Amino acid sequence: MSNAPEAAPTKDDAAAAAPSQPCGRGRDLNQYKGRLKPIWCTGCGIFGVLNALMRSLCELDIDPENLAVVSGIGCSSRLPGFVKCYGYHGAHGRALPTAIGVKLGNPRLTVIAAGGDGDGLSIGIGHFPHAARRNLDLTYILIDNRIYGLTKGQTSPTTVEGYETKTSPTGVIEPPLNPVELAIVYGATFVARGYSAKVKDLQNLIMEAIRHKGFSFVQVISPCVTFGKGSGFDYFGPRIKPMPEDHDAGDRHAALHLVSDTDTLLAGIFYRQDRPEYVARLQARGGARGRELDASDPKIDTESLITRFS
Amino acid sequence: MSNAPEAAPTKDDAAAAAPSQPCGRGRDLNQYKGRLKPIWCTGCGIFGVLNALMRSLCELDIDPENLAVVSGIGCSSRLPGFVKCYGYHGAHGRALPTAIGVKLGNPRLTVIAAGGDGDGLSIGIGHFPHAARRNLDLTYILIDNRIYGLTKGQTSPTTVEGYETKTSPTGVIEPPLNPVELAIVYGATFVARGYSAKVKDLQNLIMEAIRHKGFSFVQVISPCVTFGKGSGFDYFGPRIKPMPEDHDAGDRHAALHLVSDTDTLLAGIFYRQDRPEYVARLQARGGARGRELDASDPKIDTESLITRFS
Amino acid sequence: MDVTDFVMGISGDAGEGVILTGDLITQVAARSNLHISSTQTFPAEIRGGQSYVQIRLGIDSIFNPGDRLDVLVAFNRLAYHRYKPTIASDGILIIDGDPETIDMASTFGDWRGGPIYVIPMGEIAAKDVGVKRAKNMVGLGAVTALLGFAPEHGEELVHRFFAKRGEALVEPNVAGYRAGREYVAKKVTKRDHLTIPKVSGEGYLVLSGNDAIALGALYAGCRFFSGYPITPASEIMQLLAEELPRVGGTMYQAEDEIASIAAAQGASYAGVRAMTATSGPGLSLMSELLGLSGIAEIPMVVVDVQRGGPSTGLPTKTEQSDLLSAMYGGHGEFPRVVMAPISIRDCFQVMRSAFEVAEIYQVPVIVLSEQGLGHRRATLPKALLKQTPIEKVTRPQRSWGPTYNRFEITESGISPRAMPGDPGGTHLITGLEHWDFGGPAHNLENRTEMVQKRFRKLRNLDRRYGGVFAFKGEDATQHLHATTDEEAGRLSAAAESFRGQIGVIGWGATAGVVREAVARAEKRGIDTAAIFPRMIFPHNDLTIRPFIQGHQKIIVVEENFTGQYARVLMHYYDFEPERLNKYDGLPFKPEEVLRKIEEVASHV
Amino acid sequence: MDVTDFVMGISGDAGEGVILTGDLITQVAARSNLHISSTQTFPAEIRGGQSYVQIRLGIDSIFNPGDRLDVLVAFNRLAYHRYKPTIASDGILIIDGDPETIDMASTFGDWRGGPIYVIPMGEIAAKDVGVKRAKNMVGLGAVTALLGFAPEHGEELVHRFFAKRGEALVEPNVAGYRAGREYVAKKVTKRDHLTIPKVSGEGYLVLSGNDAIALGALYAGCRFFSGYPITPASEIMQLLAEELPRVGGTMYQAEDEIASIAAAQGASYAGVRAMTATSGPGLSLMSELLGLSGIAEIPMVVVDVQRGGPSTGLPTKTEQSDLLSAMYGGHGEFPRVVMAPISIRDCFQVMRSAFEVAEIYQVPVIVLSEQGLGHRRATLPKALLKQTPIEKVTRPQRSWGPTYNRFEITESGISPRAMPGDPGGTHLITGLEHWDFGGPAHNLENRTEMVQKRFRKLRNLDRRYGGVFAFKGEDATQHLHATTDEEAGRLSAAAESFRGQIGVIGWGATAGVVREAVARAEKRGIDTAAIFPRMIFPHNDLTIRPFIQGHQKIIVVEENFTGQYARVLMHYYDFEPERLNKYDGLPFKPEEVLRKIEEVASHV
Ligand SMILES: Cc1ncc(C[n+]2csc(CCOP(=O)(O)OP(=O)(O)O)c2C)c(N)n1
Ligand SMILES: Cc1ncc(C[n+]2csc(CCOP(=O)(O)OP(=O)(O)O)c2C)c(N)n1
Ligand code: SF4
Ligand code: SF4
Ligand SMILES: [Mg+2]
Ligand SMILES: [Mg+2]
Repeated sequence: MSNAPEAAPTKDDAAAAAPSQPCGRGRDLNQYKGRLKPIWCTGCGIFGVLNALMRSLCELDIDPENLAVVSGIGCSSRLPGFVKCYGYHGAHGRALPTAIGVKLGNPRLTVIAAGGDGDGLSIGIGHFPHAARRNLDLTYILIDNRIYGLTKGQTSPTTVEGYETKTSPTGVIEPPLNPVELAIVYGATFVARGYSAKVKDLQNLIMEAIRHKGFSFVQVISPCVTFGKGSGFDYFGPRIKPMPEDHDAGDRHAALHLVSDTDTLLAGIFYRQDRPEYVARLQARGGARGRELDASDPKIDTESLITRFS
Repeated sequence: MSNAPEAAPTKDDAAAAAPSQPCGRGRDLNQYKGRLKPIWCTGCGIFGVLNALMRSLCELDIDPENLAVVSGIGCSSRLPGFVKCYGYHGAHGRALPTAIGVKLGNPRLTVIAAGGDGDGLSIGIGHFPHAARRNLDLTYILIDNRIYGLTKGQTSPTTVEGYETKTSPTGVIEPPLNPVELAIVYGATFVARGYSAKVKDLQNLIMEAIRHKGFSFVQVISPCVTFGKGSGFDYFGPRIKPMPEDHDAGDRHAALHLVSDTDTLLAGIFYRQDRPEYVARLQARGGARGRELDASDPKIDTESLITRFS
Repeated sequence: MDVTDFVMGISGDAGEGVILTGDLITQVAARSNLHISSTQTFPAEIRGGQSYVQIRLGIDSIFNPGDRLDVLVAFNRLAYHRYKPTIASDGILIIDGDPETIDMASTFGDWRGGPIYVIPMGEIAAKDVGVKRAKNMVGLGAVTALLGFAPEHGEELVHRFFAKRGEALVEPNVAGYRAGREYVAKKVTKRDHLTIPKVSGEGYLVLSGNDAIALGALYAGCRFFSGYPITPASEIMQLLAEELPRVGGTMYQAEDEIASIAAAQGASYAGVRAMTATSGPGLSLMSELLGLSGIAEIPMVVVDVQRGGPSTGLPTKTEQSDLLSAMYGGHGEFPRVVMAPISIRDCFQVMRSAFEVAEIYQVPVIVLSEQGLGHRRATLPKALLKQTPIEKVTRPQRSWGPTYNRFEITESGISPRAMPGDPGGTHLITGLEHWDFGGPAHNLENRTEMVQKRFRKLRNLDRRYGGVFAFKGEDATQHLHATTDEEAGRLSAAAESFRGQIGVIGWGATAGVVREAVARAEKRGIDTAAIFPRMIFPHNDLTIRPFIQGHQKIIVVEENFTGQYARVLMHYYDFEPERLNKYDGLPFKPEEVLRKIEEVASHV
Repeated sequence: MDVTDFVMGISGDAGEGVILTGDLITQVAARSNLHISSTQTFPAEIRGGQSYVQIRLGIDSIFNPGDRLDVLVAFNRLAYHRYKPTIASDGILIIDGDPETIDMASTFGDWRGGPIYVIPMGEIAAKDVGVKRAKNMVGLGAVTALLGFAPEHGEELVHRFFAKRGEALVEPNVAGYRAGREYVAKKVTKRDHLTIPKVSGEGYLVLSGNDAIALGALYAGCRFFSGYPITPASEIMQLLAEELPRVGGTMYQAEDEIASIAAAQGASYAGVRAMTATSGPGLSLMSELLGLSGIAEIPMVVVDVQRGGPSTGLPTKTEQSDLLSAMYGGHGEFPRVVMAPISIRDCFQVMRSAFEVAEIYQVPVIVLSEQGLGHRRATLPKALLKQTPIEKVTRPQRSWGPTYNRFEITESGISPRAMPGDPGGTHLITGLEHWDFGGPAHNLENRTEMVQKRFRKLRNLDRRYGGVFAFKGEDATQHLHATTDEEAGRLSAAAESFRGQIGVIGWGATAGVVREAVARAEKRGIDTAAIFPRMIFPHNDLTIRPFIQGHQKIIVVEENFTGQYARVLMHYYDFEPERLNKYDGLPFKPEEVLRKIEEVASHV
């Protein structure tokens, strides 16, 4: 039995009792509920992301026991606790290298990294290019509310110019980073943008991302209703536009062209590419067996080591 | 007097005695020689960078006493010791944030950051986007030898696929990063590529970069003759091509187009943009006076503080 | 009830505006010339949970928010239940509810305190004001009226607060405040003696520890701050974001803590007093570059507002668990200084010492505050901001001769420092070991000499920076207020002569609580004294040794598990201190320390 | 001359191939069944400077590269001048030059050693071989011939080495080797008694400390390594880059040290024994995430091959200055274990203990090696690789019941660990304080219990991991060779009973030198013993206390300035140890330790 008191608001015994929500191939959405209840502010965009993610997992019939969700620190990084999975709520900014380790440690897992714009594009941005170009088969969901939510409203790398925050009292003077553009240039092989208010569309993107064999990136525009004053759902609603039908996601230049227009925020798949996946390439060279190493696996060739060192 | 023994090979008393090399407006190149003699391997590409840099400084008539050269750790990061200046050979990967601090600490200085591909694109890459988008008036010279030189030949973020190094004994499986492309996407307002074997051209680029009011970036292809086996001057020589005459450096998409061709390495100015400089913007709001604060400068308004806190 | 010193708790749901109510009460009190010490408990989670503010009010200086409640203000029934156990025997309850319909007997059957005032705060807000969310302002009005505060301060403060948030908010909230006061005036007959004393004066400042650190830095000539947001340190950065540009300075929000310290080092190198502030995780990330400041002799001030560790730990709670990490974190060996302010006033003052030591000795200085201090508020005289001298911030250019060597080996260990822009001063600094002129050096003798030179700086550190705050008997109060390094030095000397039964040693924010416990112990006849070194590292042997030798039993009080400072002391002295440790995230209460003193005294 | 144990120095310019020559001589010796201990001095700069290899050869196990030179091989005149002061009185000089034309009297007038052999290495290479750069191979041939090594080992090794570099290089270098041997055979008449003893056997392995750590990890079941290159640790990574994929494992070069430890934590969480290796600057950067391993209970092994600090410091030199940082670095408090291998063999062995402790107790384990150990080479029996059991690397799936709580509070402090893929084991881990089931918790009682639970793991650490290596008199040799934790445990017990005049305490790589100094002191009639705890933290009081109490004087030997381990010991015991410290980047020599022992003994 747990040491958490019966009344602990954190422990969700409701999951079992919740009304069934059939989805996927005979699954129930409730199977994907974690032991914790979300603690986000009422109306926070991240609820939509959680919802879309759970539906994606269910629809794709992903076994929670073979699922790892890895995050950093931030409101959005609380996600792993609310999904039934092997959840890893690590350190601020380190979701990607950790997720890579998890994947290499057990390549059979579905691995999802998630986190905020501060987590991923400020302290953690140094890991992004290297994760993307390596092209491991994992999905990175960047939950972009253009603000530091958890620490109560400081400037983030996606806060737009002129916006006033606690650390930019007279308005931000840096142009924001464009996560989708970065992902493409970094070598991500699947790059999309979704909006947390459009759960169904977002679910479709996340499903595509998970299905994609390689490093998939989904930027989710997800308003912070508490500290994102002036950039809530009202603000984003009219700005989010669907991807032009004729966009060829295989065309890198076209994708870069589309994304450089920052006035309208296109939602959809910007770019996808077929490129050999990293773990598979390592495995082709004998390595990266991870936890699945067993009796039939390669043994240390002691003789060749002895020859080498004598 | 110094405690360094007379015979210390590190101390360059030759500078004074060297034959004069007039340059710029009545200056002499020897005025830009630091107290140390370069310790690079014979034939190393970095000599060309040093040479071009010193000539640029001389030609631009930059006073060594108002010049700060900041670097990280690596063969290339040894640069500041060989230039007469206020030199800052800091920690691995941290040249950019340090240079920003120096500039903000004394905005009248000419500030140059320099370092290797490992320093700048591996451990230090997290700082690059944020330095670039802020657009402080400083120049970042990335000395790219596609290898870790100082630590004796491990894979770097620009090592090409298939290349064998000490840490990729069966060949690199990651596609390399493209520094020029990154700089453009990050928001650098001057982006160029040079080649350390073409000192005169490189000098022109560096001069333009220093003259540029904003964050200027110069990638210098600079072979490592000791650990860059197979990618020495022989390799690069035929691949380096001049920028097409008709390239419009004001056209971001054209620049991204040109740089995405990684078979030929175009040398020249890819991109330049006029965008308000960071320090100037801060100063317009009263801040960023740095060391130049003096008697005529703003005083603490104690009364308004008292009102604020009571 | 002692109305010259009483404690009030305000409790409610996170959404009910408890924190604001508390802030405004402290400000009303400060304007009414009362001293306060207040502390908040943040809800643990992003949303939901309980908020709580505790305010101690009095006519003398107050150094901690106290323990037993003389007044409990409960914004709802759950809040009442949570805090009723902490009520004093004659404590007052002020609670939201309908006095007409409430069944007092069954509702408050378990109440162990004194008078109860049921005020229909929610109802007044909803019906009379027409804005439900103004409930807390109704509460504020009611509470200030019940305690006898004049109406104008509150109204002005409510006005000012909401005007900043948007004009439309002013009217309903002021109306709420007024309605609360009117209700009390019309409907409540006071049944107790708790009414605030009338004191005259010019009012006080209300500062949190974080405010005081930011302002202290400003007055100490700091003109560059770089940092990365982190609880519970962000307020330092946020205040400086507003104030630094006003005096020509720069607040630079870096992309992470490594960039923060790197930028501050760059600015410091360039000739500006520079600092960063963070909490534990950031200090860890900065540890590589701390060593660069050590070997390249770049002045640097790093404030660590400690929180519950390790890793993300308990980010909204307090702890004193970064001491050993501040002393020893970072590879290799280099001189550094660790200071810990003991009060909110000292947060202000310690910054001057920190910047002076950093600049004179060209070393990194780590200032250890903690959540319990950073988020606590206290009243301070306006003279603090009016009369404290403001450090000259100009670093004029100097000329250097032809034999200038940046790292010249000197007796004092301090070498002449040229700054960019200085004629004749060009040089190289490097994190590699180097010759005196700056060039990298691997020579064995030079290495040995350079290491010794750098550490000589600590040996020669001016004693006045090593002040120890000393509390004994009735003197405790005034000792806490050493306002200069010189005064602190004198206190050190006093402490050396202390002799007695129980000696308490602590560091940092626990001083306020320990001081009170010492005074209470004294009253109960236990001969007790306490010392708090402000500079923890290097160690102040001269004062601490006689203190330890002069007492029969030593108690080391720390908010951590492993007894970090006790370990440090045990390295210097052959003794087994009694330890009082707490690591649940809450600061000590005076009672807890007193209990330990009594327990130890009973065995001596 | 004692031909069963002699020391050779090889010196030349960085470009002359000194290091390779030394490596090949060690391998020739190992194949000839001689033991060796060798060390290199890297040129300080990227280019230029002097290279130097020192090799001690003998028929018994050797634990340090010695001090006085019995043979000096000089590739040029400058090299001769630099190392001639270290020659033993009857030492031999082998030097490049023209024996026909050289003026022996004026050239070697200041030579204080024995016979001189002038060999025209450069000339033979240039003229006879036709490849100037083969000079070092001529030297190799000449030296091995002079010492009486059979020709075939050398030739084979030269062949193997150059074949890997490109077939074209093989012929001229083999030719150079042969030419060197021929020259000696034809032209040199031996004038001394130094000829290597003939020993039979199957030959030895030659391993550096870094090799041994990498192989030790491989045998201990490590199948994931992530790291970032750094001197002097990179060789661990480089060896594992080749060997791990051969056994299904992964070497992952991360973008920095933070990513390195993060990836290793991820892999460990996923169920693979994982490690990283770095040097001081990397350890500093990892300190935040070490705490995550502590609170989230993720097994982790971090090797720190220490170098001269702080910052970039002296990257190619040795130092023991990261101890306190390993023990205390990183904010907040969490259980961790610090181990220090004392020899190259122990580098291999310590890795098994490190991985076991990390996995069983779910804590981070820091292994402190150093440049002087990592880049030193020694011979070890082939049985080490043939007979050491190889750890099973499978982490089979387990099923967990419905009440599974990852951080269950247990007596031992160890909680049941489910891994991704395990049925029924899904859970959350977090760096926040948490309930037993993993959910974030801010509850006071839970916090207190959880901190205690985590620290209980250390209290309950199996004693056999805490072995202390003990050296006394003639036993020193065998004690150094404890090959299992059990044996080390028995040594601990032995050490407890040691009584005598001088007790030496050290940690890590100085063991080899101290052991020899102790033996020499013993011969001079000074009753001396030494202990080296392999696990430094937690502290092994049981063994160390009686050792300290049992000796009249204790000397703590450390390669650092501040006496870090002495400080730790002084925390536990009331004593003032004598200290022997060195911080110029070079390891101690046995002589230096012996001198200190004699000095202290003369005052006892
Ligand atoms: C090393 C470190 N630095 C700073 C913090 C404080 N911190 C926690 S979350 C956060 C940023 C949150 O912003 P974001 O990643 O955008 O997430 P959000 O809360 O907006 O979802 C910061 C700065 C930390 N936990 N660790
Ligand atoms: C924190 C830290 N990690 C690792 C190192 C080791 N190191 C020194 S230079 C370097 C990389 C050198 O490569 P690059 O930056 O490309 O410079 P180059 O030598 O090729 O010019 C590394 C990994 C270090 N000094 N500090
Ligand atoms: S603070 Fe913002 S991002 Fe965080 S939970 Fe609340 S609304 Fe969401
Ligand atoms: S190692 Fe390579 S990069 Fe470094 S100095 Fe030598 S040639 Fe240049
Ligand atoms: Mg955010
Ligand atoms: Mg490089």
